[in-house]
Amino acid sequence: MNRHPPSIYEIMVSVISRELHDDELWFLGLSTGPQTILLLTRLPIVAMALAQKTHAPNSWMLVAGWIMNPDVSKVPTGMESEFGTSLGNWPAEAFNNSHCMSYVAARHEIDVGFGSAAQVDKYGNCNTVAIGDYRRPRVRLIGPVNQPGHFSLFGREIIIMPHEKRNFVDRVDFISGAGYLEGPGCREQLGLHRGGPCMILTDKAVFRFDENTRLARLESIHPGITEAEVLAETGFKHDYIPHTPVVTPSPSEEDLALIRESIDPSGVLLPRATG
Amino acid sequence: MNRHPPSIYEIMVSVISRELHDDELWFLGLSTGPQTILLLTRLPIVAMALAQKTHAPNSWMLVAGWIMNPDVSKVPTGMESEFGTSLGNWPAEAFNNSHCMSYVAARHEIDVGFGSAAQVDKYGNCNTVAIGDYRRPRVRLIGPVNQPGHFSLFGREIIIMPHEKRNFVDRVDFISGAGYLEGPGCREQLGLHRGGPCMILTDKAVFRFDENTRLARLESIHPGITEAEVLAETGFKHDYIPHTPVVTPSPSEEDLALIRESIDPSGVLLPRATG
Amino acid sequence: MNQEPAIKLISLRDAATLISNGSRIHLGGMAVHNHPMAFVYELIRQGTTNLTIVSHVSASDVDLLIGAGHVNRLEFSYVGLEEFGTAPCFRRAVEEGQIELAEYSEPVAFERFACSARGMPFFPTREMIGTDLPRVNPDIKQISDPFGSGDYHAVSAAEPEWVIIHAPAGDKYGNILFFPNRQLPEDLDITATRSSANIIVTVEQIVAHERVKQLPYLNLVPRFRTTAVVEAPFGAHPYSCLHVYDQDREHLAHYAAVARTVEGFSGYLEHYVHAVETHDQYLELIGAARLARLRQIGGAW
Amino acid sequence: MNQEPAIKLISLRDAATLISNGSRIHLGGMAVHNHPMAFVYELIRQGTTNLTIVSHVSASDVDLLIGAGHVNRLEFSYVGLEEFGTAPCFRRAVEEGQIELAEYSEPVAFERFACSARGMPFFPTREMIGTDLPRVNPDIKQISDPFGSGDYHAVSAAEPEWVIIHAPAGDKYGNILFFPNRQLPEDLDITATRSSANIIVTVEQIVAHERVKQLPYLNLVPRFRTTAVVEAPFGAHPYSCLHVYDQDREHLAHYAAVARTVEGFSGYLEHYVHAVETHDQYLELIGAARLARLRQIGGAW
Repeated sequence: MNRHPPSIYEIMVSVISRELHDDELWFLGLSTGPQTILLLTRLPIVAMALAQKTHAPNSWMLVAGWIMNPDVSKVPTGMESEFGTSLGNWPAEAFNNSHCMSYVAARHEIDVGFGSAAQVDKYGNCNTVAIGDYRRPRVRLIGPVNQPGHFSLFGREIIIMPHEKRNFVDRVDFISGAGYLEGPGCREQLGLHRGGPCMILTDKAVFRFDENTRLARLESIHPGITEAEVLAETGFKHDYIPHTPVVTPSPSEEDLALIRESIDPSGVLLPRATG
Repeated sequence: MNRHPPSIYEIMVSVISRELHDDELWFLGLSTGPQTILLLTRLPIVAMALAQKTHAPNSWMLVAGWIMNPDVSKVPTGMESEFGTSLGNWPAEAFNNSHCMSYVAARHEIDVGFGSAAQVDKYGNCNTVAIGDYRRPRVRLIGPVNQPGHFSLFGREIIIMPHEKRNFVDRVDFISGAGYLEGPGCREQLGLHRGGPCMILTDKAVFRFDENTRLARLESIHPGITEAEVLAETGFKHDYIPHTPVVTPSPSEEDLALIRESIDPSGVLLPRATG
Repeated sequence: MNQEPAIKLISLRDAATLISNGSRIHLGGMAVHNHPMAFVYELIRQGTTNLTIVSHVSASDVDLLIGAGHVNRLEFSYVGLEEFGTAPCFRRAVEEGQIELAEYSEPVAFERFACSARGMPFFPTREMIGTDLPRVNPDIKQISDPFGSGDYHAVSAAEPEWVIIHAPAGDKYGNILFFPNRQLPEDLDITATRSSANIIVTVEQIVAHERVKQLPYLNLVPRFRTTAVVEAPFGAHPYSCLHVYDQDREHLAHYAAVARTVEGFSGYLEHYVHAVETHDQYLELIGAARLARLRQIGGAW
Repeated sequence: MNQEPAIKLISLRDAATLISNGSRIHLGGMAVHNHPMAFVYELIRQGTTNLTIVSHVSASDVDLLIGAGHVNRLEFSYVGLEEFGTAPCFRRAVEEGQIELAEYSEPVAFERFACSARGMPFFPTREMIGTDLPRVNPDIKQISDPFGSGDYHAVSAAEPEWVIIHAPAGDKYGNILFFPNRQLPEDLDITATRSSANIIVTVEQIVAHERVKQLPYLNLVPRFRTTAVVEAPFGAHPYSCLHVYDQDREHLAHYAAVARTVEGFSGYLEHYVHAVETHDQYLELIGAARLARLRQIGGAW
């Protein structure tokens, strides 16, 4: 075999896929803007398909909450919208034509969600509402959408964001997705006995949350990226980033073959490596 | 024209039809037992169709809450059940395949319902739950079903019952449908500012409720029935029955023709007069 | 390497053993339609006791379980046989004070399942105002609208531990197919499956997984929510399975007549339930010609 | 004597005059699908002011009304353009403190309409716990479960005075037909119509009443609930009308780009709304070839 090396997107897909377990229910929601659609919609779809084809045959994929276990290789659009006439013809195991599908969320049945934000802080709190003062914000954002439930009702949330200094802040200006709030014990105090963010995945690195301090901890840096590059773009305090990150594992040859040949054969979902 | 005189059922249909107005929403629910199915399902269906064909073109008929404005002349069954495969093929203006149709009830949009009971009292309270003590009843009945809402959410209720002494009591043993409770002001005190029974229609007579006393008042006696026959089978106190009833009007020739030729041409709904 | 999902097709007997004594269960269907009768018979054969049944509009599914002594408590709106009259065992048991009741108006009984499906603990309603239901049912509580519109009754979510429904078809993985032009009994069943994490579905027919993928819009109980699926043709007899066969009116009239006495009910129970070991034997007892004539040809797919 | 029911087919202009200044309205559609845009343009032309919009997932339907200065208050979960990014006028108006906001999580915003449809004044939820939404939204109140499961947020029903949706077809009496394989935007629209007594539906096409009677299962907004029906072909442009045509991505990208400045937005508003007198003129402005290519052939009936 003489393949192109994995692209950054394929590495990210592989990270997500490993975070998904068998017998789980995964939920994908709406994204705004082309970059978010790539990171937060296309990457998770490929990753969910990869997990199902490898280690998670009994998992269940809710795309936009209504397309269930679609044949990802036959995706009819680039998922620029959650809905659309052609998406209704996507070969799938089930469709749900009503908002009743939200019942699985309200009943705490969803294991994993995918989220993004304009700001994430060191405790994994997310903000899609407003930068600056809520009443007179410097930047008004899209609104909470489904983010509150992702962080309060789901089993865990994978945060996927472009790694830019302005997005990684010490304290978000508005909490639309409750991470670990102000630290250990805060979620539990509010009755949030499960859930919360499990990972921040960026185009440069992977963070997880320390079980004791609840602080984001740099776990691995993607191949080809230096630690200095990561730290330069990480806005929250460096104290919280132990200097022992490893290199993010690349997808196996088998996984790469599945992604490129079975899951996304025509490159609709993942930008293709050139060369 | 040389028709059979109107049957008792045709007279009852005519009474119901005159009680139904234009621009109204009418709701028909479940019945238990063959006699109740005739009185409480078949008669109102014919009456609703008659009203729509004469004076109420903008009314809307909810049969069992899911079959809307059916072509009554093509009823595929004798309505022994509210549901059934063949009822789903009944020509109709709309079907609603979900219990969401109850929204029109909860939103106080239904103008008229039809009800029956094992007991009705002088204030129009109805009982479909238990005769005797609730915990150890002498006769346990079917349960409240939709009767509470008929009397609390609808605009008015037409009570249709066989005229038997044991069914007409001074005070029901259990209120499953709230009539005027214990008299004037009781409904209002509970916040029931509209609704309640407007009529008790039997195979012998018509009662309405006095606007001041809220007591059932004998309004008319069907042709061929004597006042003595009515009073003998009316269990609640005679004081409340002023002795000035009139004869229930019979349907017009035009209405009879509509019933017999257009609405129930094959006699599936109304028993046919013999001779 | 495409891995196969778990196979959830099990026998009727194995499915019924999932229900422990003392469970809180909901049996699907409504009035004289779509009750999971084959499952009810098997529960009785297994002797599952002390059941709480949370229901809305029930018929002899519940009447049989009550008559056979398996029910401690019933949360409901109606038990009756529609054109065939009242439910004799239910009536007898209540008159003798043998079961605990919690009754509600019909839309409220429906809404309790929708409430569980929506993850809500309770909901406010005014439709039972003026009735004696709140007086006799301590689970109808008082609540004030925090937005100032006054007082309401609060009713709790249904929260069944197990939901058992009968449906037209499913695959061996537990995907369940319904018809597109559903009626209220079918819609209530779908809502009921969403009210619990433990779902058993008996189906008229197990179909190929490929058929499910051809009809994904009709897969309204997807396999990730199904605990077990059981093949039980005519599994709602003597009730209808809408679009597949009609109710057996002769059989229901017979039941309504004989169950009026304890002896008559015992005879019925012995003949149709205890003397029968399998669902196939039950079907033979009813007879091929009878079943053939109940069928509805020309379904809805 | 079969009498004819009332004819509810009126002009777009007459329909928009039904909305008074200061009304509380819901505009149907979700994300980049099925918004009643022809109606929005007409509202702007008529200058209807001081609107409260109660919404869930909105796009330029709401962005245009805000940008043109017609909105006082917005109850919502999202205003954005999906792949085309944020909603420029919404952003500008909020940053300048020009409109009052009451925001909710998305399923809660949906549920508010279902709650109105069910005649409930409020419902309990825990999904916004931990967020700052209850801190900034005084309409998120506290309530205790009377059954003892603890504290919840109480959210009020949506209670729109008017609901305006865009649908595939209807008859002149106001019966509205939907497709059988609906997606969330269509389902939310149907629920929204059930949340109000005053409903205006713009449709792609007025069809014969006989067509409705052939498809009674798809008549999901029956005429007794419709206030007015308006024929507005391509009435959701530049958004999709699912199964009928796609969204006009070029147009939406153009809107997202020009509306970033007040001047750009004003130019857009002048060109596409104020300089146009009728919906037909709007269609001519967009052009036959463009519209022809947005169509989806092979619908779902």
